[in-house]
Amino acid sequence: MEILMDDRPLYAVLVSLLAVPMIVWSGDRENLREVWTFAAAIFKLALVLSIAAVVSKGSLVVAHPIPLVHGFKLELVADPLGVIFALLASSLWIVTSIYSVGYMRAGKYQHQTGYFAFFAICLSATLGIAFAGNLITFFIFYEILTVATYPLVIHNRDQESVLGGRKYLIYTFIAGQCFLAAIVATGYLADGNLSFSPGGILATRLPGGEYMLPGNPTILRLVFVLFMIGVGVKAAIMPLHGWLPSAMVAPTPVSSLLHAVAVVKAGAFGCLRIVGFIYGVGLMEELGLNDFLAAFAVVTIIVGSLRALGSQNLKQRLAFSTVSQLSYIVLGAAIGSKDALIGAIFHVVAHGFMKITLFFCAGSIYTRYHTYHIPRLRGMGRKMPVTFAAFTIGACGIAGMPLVAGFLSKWNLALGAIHADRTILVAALVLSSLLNVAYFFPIIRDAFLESDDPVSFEECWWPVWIPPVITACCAVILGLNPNAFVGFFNLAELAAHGIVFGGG
Amino acid sequence: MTERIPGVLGEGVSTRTRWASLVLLGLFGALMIAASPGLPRVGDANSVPANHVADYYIEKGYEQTGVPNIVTAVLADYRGYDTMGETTVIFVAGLSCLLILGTQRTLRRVEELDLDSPFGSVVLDLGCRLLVPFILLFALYVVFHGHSSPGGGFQGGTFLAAAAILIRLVRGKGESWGFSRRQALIVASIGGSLYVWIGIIPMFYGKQFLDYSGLPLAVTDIPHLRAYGTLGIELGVALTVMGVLIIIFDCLLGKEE
Amino acid sequence: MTINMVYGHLEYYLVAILLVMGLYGMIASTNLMRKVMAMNIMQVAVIVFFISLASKQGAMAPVLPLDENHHVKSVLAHEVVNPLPHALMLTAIVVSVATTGLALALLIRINRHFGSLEESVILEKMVKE
Amino acid sequence: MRHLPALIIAIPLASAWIVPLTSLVSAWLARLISITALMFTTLACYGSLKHAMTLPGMRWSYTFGGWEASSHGGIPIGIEHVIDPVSGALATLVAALALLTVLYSGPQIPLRRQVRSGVYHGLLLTLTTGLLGMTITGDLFNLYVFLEITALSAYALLAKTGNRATLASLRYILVGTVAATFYLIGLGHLYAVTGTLNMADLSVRLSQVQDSRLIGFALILITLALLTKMAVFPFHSWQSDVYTYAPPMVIPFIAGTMSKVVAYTLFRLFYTICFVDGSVAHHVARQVLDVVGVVAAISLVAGSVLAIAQKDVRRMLAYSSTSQISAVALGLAIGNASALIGAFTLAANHAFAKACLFVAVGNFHHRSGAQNIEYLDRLGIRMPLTGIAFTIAALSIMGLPPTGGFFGKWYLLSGAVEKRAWGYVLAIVVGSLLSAVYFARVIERLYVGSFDGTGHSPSRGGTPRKFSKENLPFLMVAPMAILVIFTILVGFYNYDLVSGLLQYMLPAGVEWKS
Repeated sequence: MEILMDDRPLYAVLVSLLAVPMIVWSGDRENLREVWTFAAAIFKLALVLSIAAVVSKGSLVVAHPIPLVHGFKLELVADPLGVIFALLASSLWIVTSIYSVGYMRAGKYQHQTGYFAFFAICLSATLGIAFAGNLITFFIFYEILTVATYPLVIHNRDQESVLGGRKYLIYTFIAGQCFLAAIVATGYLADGNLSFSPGGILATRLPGGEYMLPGNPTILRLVFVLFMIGVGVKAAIMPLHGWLPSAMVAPTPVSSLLHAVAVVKAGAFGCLRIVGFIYGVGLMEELGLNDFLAAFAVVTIIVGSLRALGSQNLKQRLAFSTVSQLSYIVLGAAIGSKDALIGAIFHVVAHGFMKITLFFCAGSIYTRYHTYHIPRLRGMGRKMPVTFAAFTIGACGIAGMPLVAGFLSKWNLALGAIHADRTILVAALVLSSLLNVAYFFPIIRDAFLESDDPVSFEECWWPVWIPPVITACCAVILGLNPNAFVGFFNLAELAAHGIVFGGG
Repeated sequence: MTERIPGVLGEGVSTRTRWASLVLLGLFGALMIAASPGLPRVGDANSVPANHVADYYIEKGYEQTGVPNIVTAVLADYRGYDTMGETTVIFVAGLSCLLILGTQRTLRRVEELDLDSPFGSVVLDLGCRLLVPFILLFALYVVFHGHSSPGGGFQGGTFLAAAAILIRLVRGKGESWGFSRRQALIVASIGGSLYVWIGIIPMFYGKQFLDYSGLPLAVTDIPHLRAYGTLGIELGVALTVMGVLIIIFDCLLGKEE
Repeated sequence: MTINMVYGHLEYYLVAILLVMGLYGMIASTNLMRKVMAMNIMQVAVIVFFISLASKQGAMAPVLPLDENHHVKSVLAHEVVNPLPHALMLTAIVVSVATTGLALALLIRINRHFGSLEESVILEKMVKE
Repeated sequence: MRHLPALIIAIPLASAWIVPLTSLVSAWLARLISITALMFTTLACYGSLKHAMTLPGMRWSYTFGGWEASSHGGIPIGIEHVIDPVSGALATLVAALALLTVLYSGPQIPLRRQVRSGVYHGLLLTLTTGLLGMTITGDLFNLYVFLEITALSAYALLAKTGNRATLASLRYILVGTVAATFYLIGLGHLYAVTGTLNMADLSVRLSQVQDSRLIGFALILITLALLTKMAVFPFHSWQSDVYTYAPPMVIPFIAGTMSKVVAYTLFRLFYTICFVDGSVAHHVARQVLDVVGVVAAISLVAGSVLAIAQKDVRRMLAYSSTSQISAVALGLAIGNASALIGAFTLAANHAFAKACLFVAVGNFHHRSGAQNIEYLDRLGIRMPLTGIAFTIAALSIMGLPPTGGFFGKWYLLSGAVEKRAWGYVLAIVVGSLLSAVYFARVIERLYVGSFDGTGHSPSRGGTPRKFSKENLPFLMVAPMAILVIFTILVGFYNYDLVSGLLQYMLPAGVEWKS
């Protein structure tokens, strides 16, 4: 794992920040404003792709650290795990920008300048989280993401969105403070070393195989609980997921990118970072934390799917489906074997593409018929065939059908569970797949089969229905060849190998 | 309207707060008395404070500052900077009264009570005419003789103010002996500026701030020069105190417009 | 508490009593003027404390006497009272004059507006505003 | 160059005496003199700080009247001013904020009321002199004199408008005098035991004193006095009325600096005077400091809780000041290197951010007369610059990452964890959470406006008087912009601030494990 000192990760993070003043300056000249967004998005993706090329050959791209606090620096390190998340976020940003231009103009929303400016800030914060080299950098971008997402959640400025925003702030601020307390405690326990290193920094493995613990185990467990509260709110682990369904009041592009890909994935990504790079899989085993985490993950998967089954609002249903899908990643981290980690990391990508497709479809339905109420979707499949086709592909992927990306991650998760002889988790995965089918397929059946009027093409404006098609195709391509485009699967293997074998 | 003022023991306040404050303050008093054995016995000549800095002032006071009254020496020379702060405190009190009650018109007894003799009544008139000159004379003595006898700027200033206030009490702001609030402010400012500039001038001659040996007076031996410096600031303090006390009295006495 | 222990510290007990009286007066009195008077008692307590620190048995005032040919007589330290607390207390007196003057100015203004210095009356009028 | 420490006090004091005089001639001249005087004072403070940093031991002592202890047998007979990194930096901060306040209050005083504006500028200059004196003096009684100058100027400035302000000011006088008396009695006890008032000499002689009860009593009294002046929770009641009813042009300066200077005095009392290793004073001081720590932790949370319950924005900010200054006091109480650095960072950040908040609230009040929170409807949109300034300052006090508040909180937390004081860690975390609550409530009101429960677009915020069309005079917006820029700088360049300046502020006993 030799190191390549290069400032590209820093530029990747800053590029969308530089676009913000341009977007605000160009203000109501919409087309000029959109140009800045796309330019930033494409430039950012190019940078991330160049970094990915280097990282997939097994080396790390490290930016020159900026001194931040006495003893800790702002380190941006592009390692395989970080690159995967960065690739996902920046590629989907382009697609979402196209979609949000169409959605915003079709729906004639106001404050569009503010919308695009805060969107760009969120993306740079997400990149910052992906490339964070140590806990303090991670926390800084984590909190910037929280603050920058708030204006997007309350975009409609009506009562409902403000209440949703308030709930969002309460959850995320509490999480932020617990996370900060945990980070400071870790800084003390690991005496001044906060940087992520594969295999964990807290415990040093003695030759005899057991661990020399820095503090007494109860403090380590307490700190882990604080970490999980800090990360769990964003990763929507069950008791802390309350804000996600009520944050659905945001316009759909926001829900699609942020609440399906960037913000919630930051939580899951954080969970992977803490389990893999701070505590280390072995120490988790030692302290019995992985069973504790796995229990929460399983409960979230099952109950999340049940709640999705119960809600009549399409966006609420998708929100709860996201809650349960995210816990796949948390489950993978909890199991800790190599295949489970590969499954979890790949699920970050797979779920990203599939869930964004579903949200895009929900958005285009809303733009056309101004409703999210599922019973009213009866017979719309014939009127909006393309949207519902993409919806079907997405739904199959989530349910874990082969030929779509979702299948691979579930397969590896199950394989990993068996390797770590926790076969009952496989039962949980199977049950959740059934539940996915239960809450998605009735929609598809009603949409296509219920009405018999002729198939007509009443889609709305092209930028609204093309992005779901693009993401659906990506999901299928990734299903067929996981190493398509930039070799997500290879990067996932590299990352998992690093975590399990301690950066060997 | 004369309203009944509640008794001395403050029945007005609820008994709970009274008892709570009594207990708390009793505890405070006990704590203070418990700490008092550590203090030096009153009147003990070789107590710690008497033998560290104070003995230096007493033995070398006159020799260094040329002022026989050691308290004035300490006040004006050794710790002259404190006294400058003090004068500022007095000046701030004067300014604040101007700010808070500045809008009132000053009391004009003569017009309201249309008395015949300028000083209200024959007894008051004669009394005033006799007393005021002597008060002023004694005040100047106290200011200038503060070196070798108890006295100094503050006490002298109060006497000067007392003379002006006596006039005001007897006849309000008389035309002939006018000392309006505006003039009082000017006098106070001049006094204060005198003090500060006596402190600043030595700095031009390479000495520290408030080091009177740097004053450009045609006096050679240092203690004598410092004595003049002390005299200068005593005068400044007297003017300030006089001006401020007159302002305060004038504001307190003034009537709503 | 042996007798000579107490004998030398009577002044400090006086200070403690004055301080407690001043504080109690400020807390328990309902008339604002009475509070300001209590504040003065408290300030006097500090002055008594410092002056009792400065006193020396049988010492004379800190003004050096003139000998027969009008020259200032040099004098030993224990013959003269400690001048430093006296100088400090001049400042404390000046400060208490200033604060009392300011407090009186405020009282006058309150009395003019609310018509009384009783806290109960003032509170009623404030609520009505 | 040699006389800079004296100029720091001489310039504002000399101009304070002249300004009321010139205002009889022309108020405009009075304002010009005070602005130039404060400009020179700021330069003098900065120059003396820079020079002090180059001296060995970073301590520049300047004795008045030529009575140096060195040339008089080592006995401290004169009064000494000491410039070290902390006092120099704090003096520069005070002078700079004073300059901004004079500029900010310019358009708010009608020039036709000559004497009144002259007196106002005079009092502002004496207030600055008092604060500067308190910061750099090296003599305990001299500190009392400057404490009184500051207090008296503050009483007068706060009582200017309206009769409720008068009542608040009277209450402030009573509480302030109690605090000053406690300080004097405590000082008297220390003088009785050591015989000197000079801080450096006092710390040497105090370490030989064996009477722990007397030292304990003296320290408790002085600490009570300082905590009351800082308005920490049990002694904070005077502050909320004063900040609410006082004239809006003065409050940013008083809120921004007074409690910080008193906190610095607390720091000096414990760390430079009492903490001489192995002495009885050190042991007693450590115990008193632990009690102060507990009180500060409680006040940190209580201040925020009280702030949440307020309707009036300025009263809310007053309680927020209580909670923030007790965070600084907590940093001092914890005592290890990172907690102290955290306390200094939080103090600097709070000085700029709180001053900026009060200036912003003053601007909102100037145009719309809004005082209660529900009248602030959508003001952030109608007055964008003030809205942004308010939001950034609020985020900085909340302690969100890129701001100075976060780094201060980070150092404070790591100090508390280092000392394994889990109670303090909990207090800091809960305190900053609550501060997020009351600030988010106002920010949301600023940008989204209120609802009358019917869920449709926000109702027209009924402001006491019509929203004045002409926008703010330049002189009211510029100081706010400068304050916001400084708040951001404290955040972004925090590392340089720490390694360049704060690091040298650590007292002798506390080592920085770099």
